[in-house]
Amino acid sequence: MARVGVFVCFCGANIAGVVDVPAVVQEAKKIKEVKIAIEYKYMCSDPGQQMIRDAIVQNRLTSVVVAACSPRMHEKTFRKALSDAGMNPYLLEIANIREHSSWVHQKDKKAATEKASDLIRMAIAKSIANEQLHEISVPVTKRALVIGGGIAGIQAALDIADARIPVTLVEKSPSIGGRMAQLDETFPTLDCSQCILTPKMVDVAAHPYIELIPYSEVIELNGYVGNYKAKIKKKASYVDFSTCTGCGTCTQKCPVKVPNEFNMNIDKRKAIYTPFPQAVPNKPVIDAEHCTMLLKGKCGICAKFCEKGSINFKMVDEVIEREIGAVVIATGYDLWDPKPYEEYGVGRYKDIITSLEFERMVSASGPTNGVPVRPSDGKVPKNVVFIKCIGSRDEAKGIEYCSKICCMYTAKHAILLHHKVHDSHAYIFYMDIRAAGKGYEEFVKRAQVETAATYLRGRVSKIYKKGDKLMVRGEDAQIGQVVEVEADLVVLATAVIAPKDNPALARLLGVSYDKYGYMSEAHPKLRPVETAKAGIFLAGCTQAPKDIPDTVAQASACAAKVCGLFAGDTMKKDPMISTINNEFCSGCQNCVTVCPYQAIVTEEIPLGYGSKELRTVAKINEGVCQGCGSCVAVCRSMAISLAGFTDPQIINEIVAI
Amino acid sequence: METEIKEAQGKIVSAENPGITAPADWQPVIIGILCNWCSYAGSDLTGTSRIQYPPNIRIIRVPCSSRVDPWFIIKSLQTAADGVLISGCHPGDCHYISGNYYARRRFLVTKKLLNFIGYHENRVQFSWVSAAEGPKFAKVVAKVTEDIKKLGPLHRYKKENF
Amino acid sequence: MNKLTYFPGCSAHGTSEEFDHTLKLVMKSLDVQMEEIPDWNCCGATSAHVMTENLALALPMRNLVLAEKLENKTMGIACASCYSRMKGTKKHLDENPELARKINSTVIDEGEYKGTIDIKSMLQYCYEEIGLETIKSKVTKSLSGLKVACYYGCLLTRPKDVTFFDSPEYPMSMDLLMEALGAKAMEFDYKTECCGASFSISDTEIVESLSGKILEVAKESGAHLIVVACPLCQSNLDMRQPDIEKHTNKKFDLPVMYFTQLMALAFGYPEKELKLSKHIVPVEAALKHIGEAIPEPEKVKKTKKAVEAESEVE
Amino acid sequence: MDYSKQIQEIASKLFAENKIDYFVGYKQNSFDDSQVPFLITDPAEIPKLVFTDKSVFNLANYLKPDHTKRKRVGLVVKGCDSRALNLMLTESQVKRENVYIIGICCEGVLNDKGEKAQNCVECVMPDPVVYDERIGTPTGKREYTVNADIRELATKALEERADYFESIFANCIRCNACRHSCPLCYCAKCCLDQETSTLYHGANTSSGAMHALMTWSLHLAGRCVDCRNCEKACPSHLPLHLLHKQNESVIYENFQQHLAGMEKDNRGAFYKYSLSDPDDFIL
Repeated sequence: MARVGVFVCFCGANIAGVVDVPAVVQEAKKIKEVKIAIEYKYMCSDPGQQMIRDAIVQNRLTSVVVAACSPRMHEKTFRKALSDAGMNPYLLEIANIREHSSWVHQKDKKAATEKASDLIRMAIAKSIANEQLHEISVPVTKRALVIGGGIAGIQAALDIADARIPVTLVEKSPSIGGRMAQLDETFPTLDCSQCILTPKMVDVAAHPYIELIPYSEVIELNGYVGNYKAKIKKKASYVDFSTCTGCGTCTQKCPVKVPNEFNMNIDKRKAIYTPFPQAVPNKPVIDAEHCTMLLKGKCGICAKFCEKGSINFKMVDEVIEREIGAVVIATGYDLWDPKPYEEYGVGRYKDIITSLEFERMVSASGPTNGVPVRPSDGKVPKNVVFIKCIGSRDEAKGIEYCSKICCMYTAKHAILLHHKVHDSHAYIFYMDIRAAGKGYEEFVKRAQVETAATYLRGRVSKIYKKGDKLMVRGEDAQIGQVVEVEADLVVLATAVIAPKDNPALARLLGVSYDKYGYMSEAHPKLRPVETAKAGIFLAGCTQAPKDIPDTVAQASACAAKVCGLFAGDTMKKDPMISTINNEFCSGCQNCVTVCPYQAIVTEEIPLGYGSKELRTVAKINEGVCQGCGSCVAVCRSMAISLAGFTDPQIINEIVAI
Repeated sequence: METEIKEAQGKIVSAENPGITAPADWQPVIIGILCNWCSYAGSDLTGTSRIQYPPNIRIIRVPCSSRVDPWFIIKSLQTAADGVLISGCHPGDCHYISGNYYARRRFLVTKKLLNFIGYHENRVQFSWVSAAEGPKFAKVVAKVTEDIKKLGPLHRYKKENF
Repeated sequence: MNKLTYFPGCSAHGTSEEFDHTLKLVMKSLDVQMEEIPDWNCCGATSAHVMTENLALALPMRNLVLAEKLENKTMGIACASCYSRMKGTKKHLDENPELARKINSTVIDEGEYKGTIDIKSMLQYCYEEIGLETIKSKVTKSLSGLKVACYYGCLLTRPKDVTFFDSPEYPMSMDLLMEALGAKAMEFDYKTECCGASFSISDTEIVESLSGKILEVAKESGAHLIVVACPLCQSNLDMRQPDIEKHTNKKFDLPVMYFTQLMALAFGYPEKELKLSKHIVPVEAALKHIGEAIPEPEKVKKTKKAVEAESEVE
Repeated sequence: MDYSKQIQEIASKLFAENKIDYFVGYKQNSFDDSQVPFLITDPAEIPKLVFTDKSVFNLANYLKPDHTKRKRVGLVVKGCDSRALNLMLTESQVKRENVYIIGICCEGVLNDKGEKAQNCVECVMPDPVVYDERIGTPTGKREYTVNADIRELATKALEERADYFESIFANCIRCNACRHSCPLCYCAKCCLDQETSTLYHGANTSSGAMHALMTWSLHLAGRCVDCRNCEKACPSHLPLHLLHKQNESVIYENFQQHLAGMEKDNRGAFYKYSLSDPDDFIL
């Protein structure tokens, strides 16, 4: 026979002001299972909780109903109170008589009171069917996988590794560094990107707790939080890194020239190459698509010149496995292709370039040794027009969102241009200047004042050629007139977009992504670094466009999350998950198909006691199950039940009304 | 069919099931089953923002709309409820990725089947209410309550009738 | 012998007679039989749709209804604004069948609108239906040496989701057509800019500034003449040219010809057939360039730095 | 149609080659011209096997019991039966290698009145969708039509329908024959069972029956193949097909024309979803 205690909270006047609490308590007393029903000003206060603890002990209660605010508010508080009194915390039920009654029926006290009683009766009925539940603990593999070796991945990896947690860092290109390595100087301080990045890159390579796997990709992830298994494909580099000294002779001797993606194809690299001088690891790889030896079987000059004999044309892709407990996704971003802007003559005019191309030109280590030049004739430009929001905030041609960083880097480019070409002049067409951030507005001011960049508010409608100049025609909304600028060079601030293989990766990892291909966070405000899948976290632009400070902050946040996850040898997990009653399972496996987490597998069990014959039944993987109950509702034979929300519990609630 | 309630000597008569009358001040009982992450949170928000709505609804919390087995609905109609409201996360927002998509299919078939065997379509209603849509939750409840009031008390298959 | 339902539009029998005439010649030698819509009416361009929407729909609709009576289902339209009105109307009606029925029943007695007509501008017809290869094959007198700037105007390719023809911003169909005739189509950025047609009566100053710009850029491109596919463009660029020149005190003398005139010429019709007398800006001089050799543009000299970059490249 | 000869030959061949332990077919009923399912283990009984337009039952049902489940069975299936079998295979209730399927290209069977049965008139797939051996000439998939009774009931007033169904449910005696006769009702524990019924449906009343049958039909929604075994088995002759066909029609028109058991690995409509599923009925 159940012995229920009911504890009704006044919540000051919040509840008592509308609901007739004493009457409600009297109602509750009428129910035969109810052994004690009392009211108090603030149940969540210490004395309130003490009342509950005492009542539990004195009345040998089998379940507790607290009628107060929403369970989303104080469930944990009261569960604690129960366990402090030596009672299983999951024997608690909360009747939400504040959010669901007193606050929403303030004008109708009678109805509010009736409703409160009903809600309490339901809670009592449910609590009677409650079972003792125990937190599940799952073992944790203390190794993190970081996908992407840009600044986000680097930061996350370093922070995790500094906590003495092994990290596997997977980068798909031959070197880590990512987009930041391509930048010249960074806003708003203009410190040299390379100078602040390369030390971190070296740290990664040197760190005892970091395993760096460059030129490779994650191709499979199985398991669940704390216990993932990852398959990683190491692409064939045709260079034996263990013996290669990175002397660079092979690169010098290689006769094959290929557009250099690191320099936005402004110049060329060789078929055997290191992406850039400060690359980490500083070992060359052979680009199989262009190497004549690999394509036609002729050449092999690099091999001839390699003293260490590190070149191995027979090398093949290799798949390795790692057991890990958590994943950090840091795949960064791509840039939008401005081809649709035909009215600008994009693709027809060499002297219309993108911001990153400009960035590479002004970079001291760049293809033009730090001097911006016109691709058409190599002349140094005097008048440079920068156009912002190319693709950003443009439903017609591009994407709806704001790319966030363009306002700032365009201001930076104006300043850099001024530094590199003193007699130059920058014209900037913009829609808005979005400079929210520490020192950002001041930085834009600096561009406007110090370098006297002309900011023109309005869109460019047309670019046409006049002699060797580009005539840029647009609106200056502030004077309400059409203006024309004679430009030597036009720089388009193209939108930041999600890497094109993000969706594929997301599906492979089992996390969700939005319509743009960005990875989705678990909650836009309160869980911005977690994904909906436990143990997988997001750093940097893989989640949304970000600048470097935000990216680094988020990366460190990921590290904190990972460390938190790995704090103990086992992980505590909410016990409200599905369980299967083999006796009733007919093995139709419909639950397997509906489970959003692949948490249900099948197992073979003896047909009967000691029988040789086997039959298939479903099996819940405790670690993976998130307790949504999809499987319960599709299980026709009622073999599955969801702890905390079992059929009897819910039916009791329904019947109690 | 005509579902307006006729006033007859201080009694209300539902056109859905004539012969069944109720006192003029009759109040329907509505069972609301809400998913924990969106709709229940939304209903909490309705509370915190003190938005008032009719007191007829009794709310049951489930983790996800996909936990709702059709027979919860039937059971409710068989016992106290004159109407049922089930609410979950908007498509694409499901906390459990895809739960509400499966639920949506079951709901449609269940609704049509119930209507087929003689329940008015307004007896059982569904809604998507996000954690941010406190005002919407109030609107939905008000609408459903209004609809059910029009239909009058539910008499068929009530356990106590046998 | 393909058939083509033909909607000439009002200007075809007036200001753009030469267009209409040469079009018929060209179609004849391309072995296309044009069937003019009997009792066609104004398309309503520029005036109707600023007054009442339904009238602006009813006028083209009647033409469509009449066209549907003919057994050929493709309609060729000479004038760009007629084209835009017709095609726009068809889209609108097909999207709002209710409205279509309403207008049909109230004002149009000629029969029921079915929406079975496929509407094409004459340029589009030449480019898509006939094809450059066939056109090439008909050329007897190549226009080599002639540099032309192809001007499409604003309506021929816009709006994109109405016309579904070529690029809305930088179309190439006419350029390619001209190349097929042997002429050289110059890079011309203003090929789709507005010439101000709708103000050609009310506010000529706007027209002069807008069309002026077009002429200027066309001149800049080094073209001998401008090729157009729309009577309104033609009259604006041609008829207004002297005023514009006075206005901007620049000298353009850029003849403005219809693509069909040049086709006719290339197909070997004598010059008199082109009705050149119709032009304000004399054409003859420009046509003299035919047969000239065009020198290759000398390579741009690159700076030392660029050359270094190059050396890194090659 | 009379395929008795062919079936007898196949059966004897299978026994001869020791491919099967059981053979399940039809035999003539002793007291009238109807037929009954016939499970034989002894080849001597093969001559009794018949198949005509009176072979109404869905024999896939005989793969449910453990003893047949684990033997090699030769089985005669019509179009609809084969769809049920297909679903049983998909839901891994039957091991494919354990059944030798003789698929009949069905021309439709007769009801008690001797006219073509309704489900055969409305049949979408008369040919077997899964078989080892096929008898007769396939006529292909037919167009789906909404069940005549459903269409008729839909025209009735809500209240009329309500009365009609209440009378139906009132006549249910909760014998569960429908469940036993359904090849797809193989659950170890069923919503119709009495020990669950107190929790789930209450007592043996029209209220309880409503709840039980509704839940049951929803368990079969998107899985029922309209073989009407349940209806044939029902001692109170309840028109159970109404519930199933209603669900089927809703599912067909809303969920990418889903029809149960047509293809292998096509589970019931409730075990998958489409982003474009109807959403307008939700507030």
